[in-house]
Order: sequence, then C-alpha cells, then structure tokens
Amino acid sequence: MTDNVLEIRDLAVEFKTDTGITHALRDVSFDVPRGKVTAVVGESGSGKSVTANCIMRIIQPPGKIVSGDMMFSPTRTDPYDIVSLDNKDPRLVDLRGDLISMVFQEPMTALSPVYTVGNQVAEAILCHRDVTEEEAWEEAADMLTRVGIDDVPRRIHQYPFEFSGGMRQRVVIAMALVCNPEVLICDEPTTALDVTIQAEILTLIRDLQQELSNSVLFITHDLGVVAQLADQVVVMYQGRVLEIGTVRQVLKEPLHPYTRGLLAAIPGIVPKGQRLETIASVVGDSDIETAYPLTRLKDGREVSLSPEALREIDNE
Amino acid sequence: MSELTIDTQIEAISPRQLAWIRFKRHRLAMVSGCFLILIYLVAGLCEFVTPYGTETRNVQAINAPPMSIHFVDNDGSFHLRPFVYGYDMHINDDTWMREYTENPEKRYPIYFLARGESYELWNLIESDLHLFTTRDGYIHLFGTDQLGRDVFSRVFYGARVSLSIGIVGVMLTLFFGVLIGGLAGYLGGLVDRAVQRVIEVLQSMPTLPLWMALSAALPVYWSPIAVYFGITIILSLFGWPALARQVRGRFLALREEDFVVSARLLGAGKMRIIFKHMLPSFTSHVIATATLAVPGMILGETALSFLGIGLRPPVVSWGVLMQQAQNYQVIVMTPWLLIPGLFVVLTVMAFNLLGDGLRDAVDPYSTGGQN
Amino acid sequence: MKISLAKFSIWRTLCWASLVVGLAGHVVADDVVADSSVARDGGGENTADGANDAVWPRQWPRAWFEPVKTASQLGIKEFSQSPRLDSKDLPPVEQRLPTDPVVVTPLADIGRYGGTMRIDRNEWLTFPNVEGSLTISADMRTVLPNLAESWELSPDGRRLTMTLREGLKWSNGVPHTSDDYLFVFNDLWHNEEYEPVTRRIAQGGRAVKVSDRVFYYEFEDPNPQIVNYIAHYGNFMVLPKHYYQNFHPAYVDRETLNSKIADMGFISWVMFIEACRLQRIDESAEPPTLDAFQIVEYTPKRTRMVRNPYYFKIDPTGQQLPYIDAVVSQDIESKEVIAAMSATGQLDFSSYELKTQDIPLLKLGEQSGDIRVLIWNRLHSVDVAIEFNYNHEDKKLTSLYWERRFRIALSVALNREEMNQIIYFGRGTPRQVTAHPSSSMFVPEYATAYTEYDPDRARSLLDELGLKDVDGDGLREYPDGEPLTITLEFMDWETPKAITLELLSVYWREVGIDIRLKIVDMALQTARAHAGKMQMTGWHADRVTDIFLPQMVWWAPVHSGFDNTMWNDWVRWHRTDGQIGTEPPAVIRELQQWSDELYATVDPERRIELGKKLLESNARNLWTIGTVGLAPQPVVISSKLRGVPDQGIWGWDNRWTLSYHPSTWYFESGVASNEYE
Amino acid sequence: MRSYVIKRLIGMVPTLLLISMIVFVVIQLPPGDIVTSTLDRLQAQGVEISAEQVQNLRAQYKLDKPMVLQYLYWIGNFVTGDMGYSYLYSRPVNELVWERLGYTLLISISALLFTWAVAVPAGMFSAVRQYSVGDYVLTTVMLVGLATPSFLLALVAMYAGYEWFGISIGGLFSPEYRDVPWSLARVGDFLSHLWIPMIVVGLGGTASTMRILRANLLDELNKPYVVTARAKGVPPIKLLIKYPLRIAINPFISTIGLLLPVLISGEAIVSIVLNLPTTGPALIQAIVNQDMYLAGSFLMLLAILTVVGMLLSDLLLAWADPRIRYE
Repeated sequence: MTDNVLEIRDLAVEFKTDTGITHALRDVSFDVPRGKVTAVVGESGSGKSVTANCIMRIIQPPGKIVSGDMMFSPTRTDPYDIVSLDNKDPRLVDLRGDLISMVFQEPMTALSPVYTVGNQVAEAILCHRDVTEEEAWEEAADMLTRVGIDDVPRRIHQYPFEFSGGMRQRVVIAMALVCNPEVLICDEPTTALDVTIQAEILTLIRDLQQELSNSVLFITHDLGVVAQLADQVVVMYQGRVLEIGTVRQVLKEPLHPYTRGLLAAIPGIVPKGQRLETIASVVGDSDIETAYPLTRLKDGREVSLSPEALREIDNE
Repeated sequence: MSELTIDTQIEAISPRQLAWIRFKRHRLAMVSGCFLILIYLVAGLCEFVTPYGTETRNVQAINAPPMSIHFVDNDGSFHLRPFVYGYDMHINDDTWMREYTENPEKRYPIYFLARGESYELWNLIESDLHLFTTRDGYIHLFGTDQLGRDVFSRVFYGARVSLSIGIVGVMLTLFFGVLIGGLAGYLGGLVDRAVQRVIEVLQSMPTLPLWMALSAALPVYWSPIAVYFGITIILSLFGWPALARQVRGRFLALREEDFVVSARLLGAGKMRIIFKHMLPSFTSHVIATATLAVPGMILGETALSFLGIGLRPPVVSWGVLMQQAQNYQVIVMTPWLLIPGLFVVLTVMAFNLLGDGLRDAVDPYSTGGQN
Repeated sequence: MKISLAKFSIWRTLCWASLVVGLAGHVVADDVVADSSVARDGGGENTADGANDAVWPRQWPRAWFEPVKTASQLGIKEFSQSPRLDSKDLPPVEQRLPTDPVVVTPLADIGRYGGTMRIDRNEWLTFPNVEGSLTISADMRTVLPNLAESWELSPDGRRLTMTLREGLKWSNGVPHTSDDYLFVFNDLWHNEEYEPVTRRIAQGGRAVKVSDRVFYYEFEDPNPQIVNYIAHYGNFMVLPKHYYQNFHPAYVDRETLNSKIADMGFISWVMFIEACRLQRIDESAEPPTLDAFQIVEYTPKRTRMVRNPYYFKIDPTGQQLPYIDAVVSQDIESKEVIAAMSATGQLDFSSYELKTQDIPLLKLGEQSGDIRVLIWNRLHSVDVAIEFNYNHEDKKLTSLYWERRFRIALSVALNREEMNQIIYFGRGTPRQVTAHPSSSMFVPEYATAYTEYDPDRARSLLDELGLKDVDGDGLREYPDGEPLTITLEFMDWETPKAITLELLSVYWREVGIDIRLKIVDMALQTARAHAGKMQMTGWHADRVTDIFLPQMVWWAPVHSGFDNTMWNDWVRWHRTDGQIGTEPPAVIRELQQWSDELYATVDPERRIELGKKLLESNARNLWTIGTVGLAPQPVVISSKLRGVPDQGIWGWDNRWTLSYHPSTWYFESGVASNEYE
Repeated sequence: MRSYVIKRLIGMVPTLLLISMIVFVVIQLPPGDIVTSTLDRLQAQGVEISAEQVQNLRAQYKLDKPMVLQYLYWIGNFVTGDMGYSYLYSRPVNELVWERLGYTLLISISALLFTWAVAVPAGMFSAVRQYSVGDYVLTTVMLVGLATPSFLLALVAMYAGYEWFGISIGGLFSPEYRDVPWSLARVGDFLSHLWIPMIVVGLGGTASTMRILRANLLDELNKPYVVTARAKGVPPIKLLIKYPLRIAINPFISTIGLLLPVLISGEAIVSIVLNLPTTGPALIQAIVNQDMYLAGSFLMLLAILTVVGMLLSDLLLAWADPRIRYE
C-alpha cells in the first residue's frame, strides 16, 4: 500500500461547446496523501471543482475526461484506476459516497427540499450498506449528533428549509461522512456561509478528520483557510497545477509568481493605505499562459516554472 | 412583429435586438412565423388567390375528390403548362355513389394570373384576376363539397374569418387582460383581491360548456357580422384571466422597480405610470403570451361552429366547414372535406411554435423555454 | 343516369297516376267514412283485380288493403304462443287471446319466434305501438277496423258508434272496455286542467258508454273527420283507465293525489300522465298496453320492451304475434352517430334519423352483409315547405310577403332540378306543396305550378316590386332603401332541411334576396312559433294524404303550431270567433270558410270539390313554397330481419310502418336473445 | 395542515357563490323558459293555451318573481340537494345528473391519468436526451396532438377504432354489453371502449404537460442537490425519479386543478361526437332546449367538480411539497 490514497497523473478534461473546445484540465498531476488534508487553491475557473468531479466521476456532459489516470488505493479494496472504470462498473457505486464522498459549496441547495434530512442522510447508508431502514436512521442520527446538531431526534424529521445555512452544511457533512469514506472532498464548503459559521464548519471538518483520520481534499480559494487546515497545498490556474508543496512551503516561500500574486492579493496582509495588488499586476498574464511541466525540487515540492526560473531557484 | 425589426443604426444591442437574435436561433419558430405570414397574406387576398367564390357551385362535381395536376398527358407528351382532367360523373345504381373518372378528352390547362370569375376584393376593388384558374372546365384542387362548391376556395375564405377571429379575439383578451390585470397589480389591496377572486372563479369553470351556453343565447336575428363579434367576445370573455394574472404578477414586480418609484415620486399620475412607464416594459412578454393565446381562440371558434352554435352559413369559417365534415360519412366517403381541419392543425401548431420562440426570445429563463 | 332515374320512378309514377285515374271513384276514404260496411267489402273486392297489383308494389299482400279477418272467419282453431311464455305463470294462450282473435297476414312467409330488436329511441315512433280502435289501410285512403270490430257514423255526421271486439285484454290481463276510451275523451280531453282549450276534433263532443263493448262519440256539430282522426291517432285515444284513474282528480281526492304526485317528483297530475303516456319516465313501464310490446324497463338512456302476452293478433297458422320477443331502444343523442351505427349493423331497424344523403354510406355498409338498405318513398309532398309569417310584427316584411309576385319570384328563383340532383341523386320530384298523389284531391298541375327555374323572371318580378340593389352589394333593398334581410329559422329534423335550405339561400341570394339561416331546436322553435316571432321557417309537408288532409295544416289558417306559424293571428281570430287575433283579408277568410265546410260536410263529392279549391288557391297564390318531394327514404334493417317490404311509403300520415304490420316481422334463425327475462 | 385545509375550504365558499351567480345569469340568458316548453307539449297535441293559463304556469314555476328571488330559490334548493325538474326528460334533475357526471369524471380522470402516463415518461426522456431524435419526434407528436381539434381527433379515432380494432361506434359499450348488468366481462368491454375518449381527451393536455415537465426537469437536472445525491452514490434511475423529477413534478401537481376544466371541456365535445352517456351531450341538449334546471345543474356541478379538483390538487401539492405545507 502506498502512502497516497489517490495519485492523479496527467489528467485532461475537455468541454465541447458551440464555440469550440475548452480545456478545463491540462495534464493535472498530484497526489492525495493518506490521512492528510490536501488543499487545492486557485481562482474561479482554475479547474479545482472539475478535478473533484473527475474523482467522483460525476463530470457532466459536455465535459469529458480525455486522458490521464487516477490511481485510487483504498484500504478496503484493491487499488484501481478511477478513469478506467466503465460507467456501469459496480465499483463506481462504492466509490461514490462510500469510499469517496463530497461536501459541496452551496448548503442551501445541496439538499433536496422535499425530503427530511434524516431521509437524505440515511439514504447514503442505504445505498452502500446492507442495513435495515431503522439501522440506517440510527446511524444517521448518530452522525448528525457528531456533526453538532442539537435535538437530533426531533430535527432528523425536519426538512432542509427548516435549517440555517450552517446547520445545513453540517447535515451535508454528516451525509458525506456517514459511510466513513477514505477520501472526503470538500468543494469550497464554507464559501456561501457567514464568516463566524465558516470557522465553526472548518473546525468541525478538521476535528472530524482527525477523529476519523480520512484523507481530505479541500478545495478553496481562501488561503487563510488553507493555512488553518491543510497539510499540503496544490495551486491551480487555468486547468494546470502550478505548484505543489507543504502548506508552510507554499504559503511562506511561494516559488511560482502566481502563487505569490495570490498571497499578495489577500487583504489584511497589505499595509494600510497601500493598494491591493491584483494578480495580473504581480505577474503578467502571459507568464501564466506559458505552460511548463511540473518539476520536482529537492525539498519535495513541485513547481511549474521556466527553466530559467528554475535555475534561479537552484542558485539560491 | 414590427417590434422585432432591427434598427442597425443603434450601436449598443437593445433588448429587442437581443430578443430578435435569440428568436432567429429558433428555426421552427421562424418557419412558423413565415407560414403564418403567408397564410394571413393568402387569407387577406383570398379573392385573388382562389379560383372561385364561396358559393359557386359545380353541379357536375358534387362531392368530387381532389383533382390532380398533370404535366404529362395520356399520350405521354409533356406540357409545360400544367393541366387537370375534367371529371365524368356517374351515379352507381347499386351503391348510390357518385363515381368520378378523369376524362382524358377534357384537358383543362391551368393559367396563372388569368381572368376568371369576377369579385370585389375587400368589397372595394372590382377585378376578375385570379392567381390561377382554367379557361374552360373547372379546377378543384381540394375537391368539392356536397353542394359542388370548391373546397380549395372555401378553405381560404374560411381562413380569413377564422384567422381574424383569432387576432380580434386576442386583441380583446389583451385589452381586458392588460387593463384588469394591470389595475389589480398596480392598485393592489381590495381591487387586487377582488380581481384575484374573479380570475380564480373564471379559471375554475370549464370554458366550453359556458361558451356553449352563451353562444346559444345569441339572438337568432343577429346579422352574420354581429354573430361574428358576439362569438369573438364570448371567446375572449374567458381568455383574459390567464393574461390578467400574468400581467398582474409583472406589475407587482415592476411596481417596486426604481424607474416606477421615481416616476411616482415625480408626481406622475397612475394612468400615466401604467401606460407610459410600466406597459412598455413588458410589451414583448405580452406579445409572446398573446401569440400563444391565438390557437385557443381558433380552436374555440371551430368547436362552437362545429356544434352548430357558432358562426353559420353563409359565413364561411374553418369551423363552419368542419361542421359539414362532422360525421362518420365524411371520413368514409369524402375525406377531402377534412382538409380545413388540416389547416386548423397547421395554423395552431405554427402559433404554438412561434409563441414558444417569442417567449424564449424575450424571456429565456421562463419555464417551457427549452426548445 | 337517365335510365336509372326512370327505372326507379316507374313504380312511383305508375302508382300515383293510375291510382288517381283508376281508383279515385272506387275506394276512397269518403265512402269508408260514410259507411263502414262498404269499406270492409270494397277493400276486398278491389285488391282482387289485377290493376291494383300494378299500382302498389306486387310484394304487398292484398290483405293489407282489406279489413282484417278473424280466426273464426278463416277457421283457425289451434293457437300457439312463443316458447318464451311457456315457463311463465300465465293462463293458456286461448284464454289470453280475445274470443275471436284478429289474423294478420305477413308479407310472405310465416315467421318464427325469437330475437331482440335493437333500435334508436326515436325509431319507436315508426315501429309503432299504435293499436287504436281503427287503423289505416296500406293505400293511405281507407279506414280499417282494428280494436273495434265495426263502427258506424250517423248520416248527419254527429254520432260515431264503436263496437269493440269481445274479450280484449290489457297486457296485465285486465279486460279492455269502453271505459278506457271514455277516460281519455271525457276525463282528459274535456278536463280544464289537462286541456285548457279543447282540441278542435273534440269540441262540443262527449263519449257515452252503451255497454262494455259499445260506446259512441256524440258532437253538437257534424264531425265526420273523427273517423279519420281515430284511424290515424287512435292509439292516443285509449288509455288503461284502471291504471290512470289513480292519478286523476275525478277518481282520487285532491289531497291524496297532490301528495302522491309530489312524492313521485312531479308538479301536477297532468304532467305525470303526459310524461307517463309519452313514455318519458320510469313509470312508463307500469301502465299496461294493448300494443304488441310492453315496456318493462325505462331509463333515460334506454327502454326495454318485451312481448305483450295478451296481444290480440295472430298469424294465419294461429301463432300469437308478435314474432319478435323483445325490443331495446337506446337513446342515441348524437344524430350523426346513428347513420354510422346503422351502416355498421348496430341497429336492426333504422330510418327515422336517416337522410337521403346517407344512402351511399349505408349501401357501403350493406356490402358487409350485416344489413339491408331498403329504399322507400317519403310521402311528404315536399321535404321543406317554406312558410311565410304573414302575421309577423314587421309590417314592411309582411306587406312584401303579401305580394303574390314576391312569392312567385321566390319560387321560380329556386333551381329545383339542381336541388334534386345535388341532394336526391335525381330521384326526388321538384314540387309545390299539394296533396299526395294517392289523394282523391290530387291535381298534378297544382304540384308543378311555378316550379320551373326562371331566375330572370324572378329578377324582373322583384324589380317590378321596386326591390332594387341600391348599395351595390348584390342584395336588394326595400324601395325606400332600407336593407331587406329575412331570417329563416328551422329545425333540422327528419327530412334533409339544412342542406336544402342552404341551397335555397344560395338561389335567393343569386336573385338578390338576403336570407339568413339559423338552426334552432324544438323548444326554441316552439317558443318562437307560438309568439309569431319567426320571419320565416320551413317544415316538411306531411299531412297531405286523404286521412290527414282535412286537418288543414297547410291550406287555410285554421291551425297553427311549431310546424306551422304562417298566420297565427288569423288562426286565433278564427278559433275564437273574432275575439282575439286579426281579421284576415277576404281571400283568406274564404279559405277558412271552405276549410270549415270541408271539415263538417258528410258529402264526399263536396269534400273533394272543396279540397281541390283549397289546393288550387295554394297553387295559384303559393301561400307556401315547395322544393323537392316524394323523395327516397333509406330504411336499414338487419339482414336477418324478415317480413319488411322492400318498398314502402314513409311518413307520419301512415304512421310509417303501421300498415306493414311490424308485429309480423321476425328474425331469421340464429339470432341470440338475452333480453326477454 | 389542518388549518390549511380549513382555510382552503372556507375560501371555496365565496368562489362557489360567485360561480353560482355566473351560472344563473348564463342559463337565464337564452330567450324562452320552461313555460314555453310546456306549451310545446300541449300544443303538439293540437291544444292551444290561453294567456291566463300561461300566467298560472309562470306563477307555478316562480317565473313571475324578480330575478334575485328566482336565484335565491334556485341556489337554496340546490344546496339542499333539490336541483329542480328537467322538462326535457320529465324527471327530477337529481335522477339524471349523477350517472352522467360519473362517466364524465371517469373519462376525465382516466384522461388525466393517460396524460400523466404518457407525459411523464415522455417528458423525462425528452429532458434526459435533450436534442436527440427521440426528443424531436416526441415533441412533434405532442404538438400535433395539441393542435388538432378534439372533435376531429374523435372522428378519426371513431373511424380507426371501428375499421382497425372492430370497436363498435358510439357509446361506451359493445352492443352485447350495452344492456346487461355489470360483470367482469362488461368491465373489460367498457375498458376497451374507454381508451378512445381517454386518448382523445387526454392528448391535448399531454403536449403541454410534457413540455412543462421537460423544461422543469432540465432546470432541475443540474441543481446542486442532484449532484450531491449523485455523489452520494444513488443509482441513476432512482436518482432521476427521486430527486429532479420529484421536484419538477410539483409545479404541475398544482396544474391538475387547471387541467381539469380543460379536460371537462374536451370531454364534452368528444362525447358529443362519440355519443357517450356523459354530461356533454346532455348539457348541450339542455342548453338548446332551455331546460334551465338541468343545464344549470350540469354547469354548477362541473364547476364544483373543478373547484374541488383544484382544492385536491392544492392539498396534493401541500402533501407533496413540504415547503408549502409549512408556510
């Protein structure tokens, strides 16, 4: 068994539209280490969510995986390449929700309004475990309690619209974790929430991760969150991975100009009275447009830079 | 549809231009629009387009089947000018059927833009010019009815009445709907509640039975034109609630919009606000909805006339023509009398497709707008 | 085309022409009326000679023209009944039949018992339940005995004595007596609640019982027409008194009656008796009948009838009639469906709702072998008679109507031959409204007066009247320039009225008269006819045979109704001796006087003379305008049904099938019947 | 929920009152009245009636009273179950309407079921396989169905039914079953006749229903909760039915109420063409013959039917969509 629960190699995704082919992902490669939190950061449209959807194999037409592989090595079953799975492969059923599960950005709409939360959480269990309805509901109640919902016996019979946003996200998290997945993908789980609630949810995710020791793939554009939560960081831009490293490496000593730009654009770090930097003002768009392969450095981090830049780093 | 013409002088794309661009993408809606323009044109000029009048009888061809147009005669020689063969009629003594056979001796060439039966276009212009006709003999492209009248001609004369009922009826519906819905939406409060209740009541009543009851109440001595308007009014009487409801909803939303609020603060009168500021802002929606309401009117007219309580001869409408075709005999013996029904179907379909296209164009997010 | 037309009309032409010439003086209704014994013998003599075979379809047994014979006359001693009745708890058939049963001659073969006949509800009119004291011969001119074995009209025409057959019983076994006739005549027709104004035929009359079998009608004034009236209408003049007296104020005290009627959901006893008698309610299944079939189940949608075990007629082998066990009539509301159902063999007898134009479809259906399509002949003088409302409130219009030239113009504007070709396949006869060719009053010239198509003459006549097209729309205006439009309201019943009138309106518009058509239904027609509101209407011209012609529907303003609304005010004036209504012009007064005299005279010569005068006046003045008449009528029967003549005369005057004895119709073997029990 | 039901029930009362007023006005509009019908019957037998007699008759039927009073009599009796007297059939209206109403309801409901049975799968197919050949074919067929006048469809169906399937013309039963008591065979025969009116009546509504469903589904298909459920591992078919369809169907549970008047209208004309023993033919008979009580009762009962239908569809919606229930 490898240390990485998931190894993504050269993943490419295209969207065919009326106006032509859009390359959503281009040769994306990174690993998700077992039992760690990996954060994927990048601005909107950088391909973070597409990557997550690829892992779950829920990419919608006209999107299509054109190449690459994703070696998945769960503890419960033999490893296999997620990309190579046929749409009807039974392993896909286990993959979704059981081995890997996902928490979405919009807690307000991520739950169907016409079923009780209990129903929707229990359904996740019923889909994967051979248990009775009662058992599933018991487990669901248990999980809901663990994600910090009060008065579960009553609230389990309530509908999502009777919950606040934060509570709903807790339900979604419960739903994702109820089968104790090996990988939990969180796709910007806090973006739509109030700041105070954000913190609570993040704490919850971290606590649960430590408790259940799953691997977490945390997708966000918020570097503050990354700092708080992640062990490893993957920086993406326009469907490419620009930089991979530990959270310390990437946040303290970003190598790629884009990463630096990202950090510079975080408000609060900028001294008062100084203009907030835009990424484009830090690095010209053209620089980012140019694609370079990821190069692994001595300290284990990987970065996509021109050979000149790499030499420069080497020289330091 | 004039609203949809593009003013190329304007540089920025106006909402209407945008709608037109979206509309152009709906090929079916475009085709439907063209079909409708064509059929309205033909209906408007039916005296010219058809070879005969509504009451011209051909006693040699009672219940005669449609004639086919030939280019090659029985000797195998080709004629550039198309022609039809005249019929020989024979009543079969056993079956009592009128049997028609094409007689190769009677070759009637078709002349275009030729002189024929005289008529008065719109009761104004006297003429005898027809789009096509024959010099001798006769031509019945859709066959003839039980009195030997040309179905082709009657279909297009009928189109004039049926299609105009659709338009006039929808105009009335629009008038009532916009006025009542607008007032309810704008004034709100008690008026709104009352209108809401009336709308609810009218929408919960099965329309056809009520139409039937009301049509049966039209005085017998009314002239055809009075009956025409009577029927139209009856049809629109139950059509306005749907529109009014929609208009009301829009008004409620618009009432809070900035430009209306500012107009109100500037001291503009209610009517002025409604007609000057609010109405124009959803004209296109109203047009789309109105287009979708036309088929209901046309079908309503055919249904009432079919039941014998709508229009009546000598007025020729599609419903009146269908009334002739209302029995089993027609399907078995003279199916060509159902041709008016085909036109009803095509027209109603065209209106539906056009309406869908227009609605999508003006309001791409509405439900049902995925076509 | 010409040949086939000729072939078809040979029978008709021959029939009426020779009849008028050869039979007119011999067997006529008048003789019968004057002396019943003459008719009974005369009919027998006449059918024996060969001439008659040429006049009437050869197929018709001559017994159909004669007074019925009885079992004793024919020496029939053994009687039998339908096997259906064997299991019933009934007295033996001999005891149920009258003392001397009536023997009916079938069309050809002796029938067999069994089967259920499926008909449309309206067809029950034509497949009649019509047993009255007298009946009509197949020649439509002779009165024959039926429930009464003999009758005698006093020479002054004031008293009609009837003698009933012995041992007649209602379908519940209760004896049938003179009281059943007295009940209708005295207790209903002379009851103010039931009939606020006594009908013309019963005015100044009463019925008097002599014995259970003998009674007479007596009138203040001579009323010889009562005989014809009974022959045609007799089934409406007898009701089971023992049943209906329970609902009559003369026999039940008011309070009991009122509460009983109210309990049954009726407003008055009159409405109950009417509805029950006309078979419109569930209770119609309760009163017994004298007819071949009795109702056993009545719902708004269907009626089920089974054989009357006490029916008084037998066939020549002593089998009690009818042959058919049961009749089921269903209410088919959509008239359009009836032709389709007939053509596809879902009805065993169908004609009332069928029209000439339906024949091709029916003939197509005939190819399946399930049905036969017989072509009978309608007796209607014309299929649509145009009625001018001379008393309409629009005086401008009525003064135009009053112009003879206007009426002639409208008549010659009609292309009747084209109508005949278009609607009747050329097999009708362009005609005016006049007597049926079988009538002793028929004059051929009256039928053809002003029937020639002459639109130019029509136009010049209208020009003469000052009706000119002023505004150039092709339609004429009044001389003062006001628009002239006439609304013609009509019911599209029985004959092909809608298509005829549509065509007529085309012809009239061609000569510049604007005519608008409006189809109305019974209630509206009646309401507007009574109120005299209709400018013009149309109805089929029946009541044109000798039996019926003296009722004067068309010829003089003595009758008005939903079917005749030409002159309501004049009729009222006449009926009330000038108390209400308007006095008609002299020429119309004369018609009324002739009509009154014709009605009352007992002199047959005088009657024919007066009748011809009235008909001549109509031919000369065109009080009504005719179209096409004597037209083919399709009669669809199941191919298994036997006993129906291939040719027949169709209409109200002869009660459609009455003289062809529907009780002798039967189903060939192989017809299932599950309807009887 | 209970308070919701009670609120809706109370809300029905003014609606029904208003409807009854409209119905009353409508049936009063045609010229003539019951007295003229009575005259007709007497007159048909050669009887003429005096003006005084006419007056008495009018008094008997309360026709001499002011309109408002007549209305109150009528509605008062109606509420107590006395619908008056049909002069056309010479029966109390009570005895005439129920069976016909039953058949109307039966045909309308089966048409509704047909509409759903066809429109839901077709709409689902069209939405899931958007822009496929099947989508276009289905849309076209439905559109033709929508555009064809129902009487024309009925005529053609009658012909086709007889020519190709040997179904007897007219009515809801074959001749051999028309007049026998109910049995299993008769039910079968009835069902074999029911499909023509069912399809003909239902087809008009099918097109619009299908298009609405298709559009709703397309809207719902990409909603986050569907992705969530998918990520949860719900199998595709169950996913489609349990998630997007379940929501997409809500808006048109509420349209059942609006569909019902349309179906009843369609049923009326189809029954006239096919000669079915429903309210349609009797209603037009009653209307043209001025059988006021009968026509009024039919109109009123049909209106009540749709109002109740709307109530039921609202309740159904409340049951199906918790968001409304908890409002």
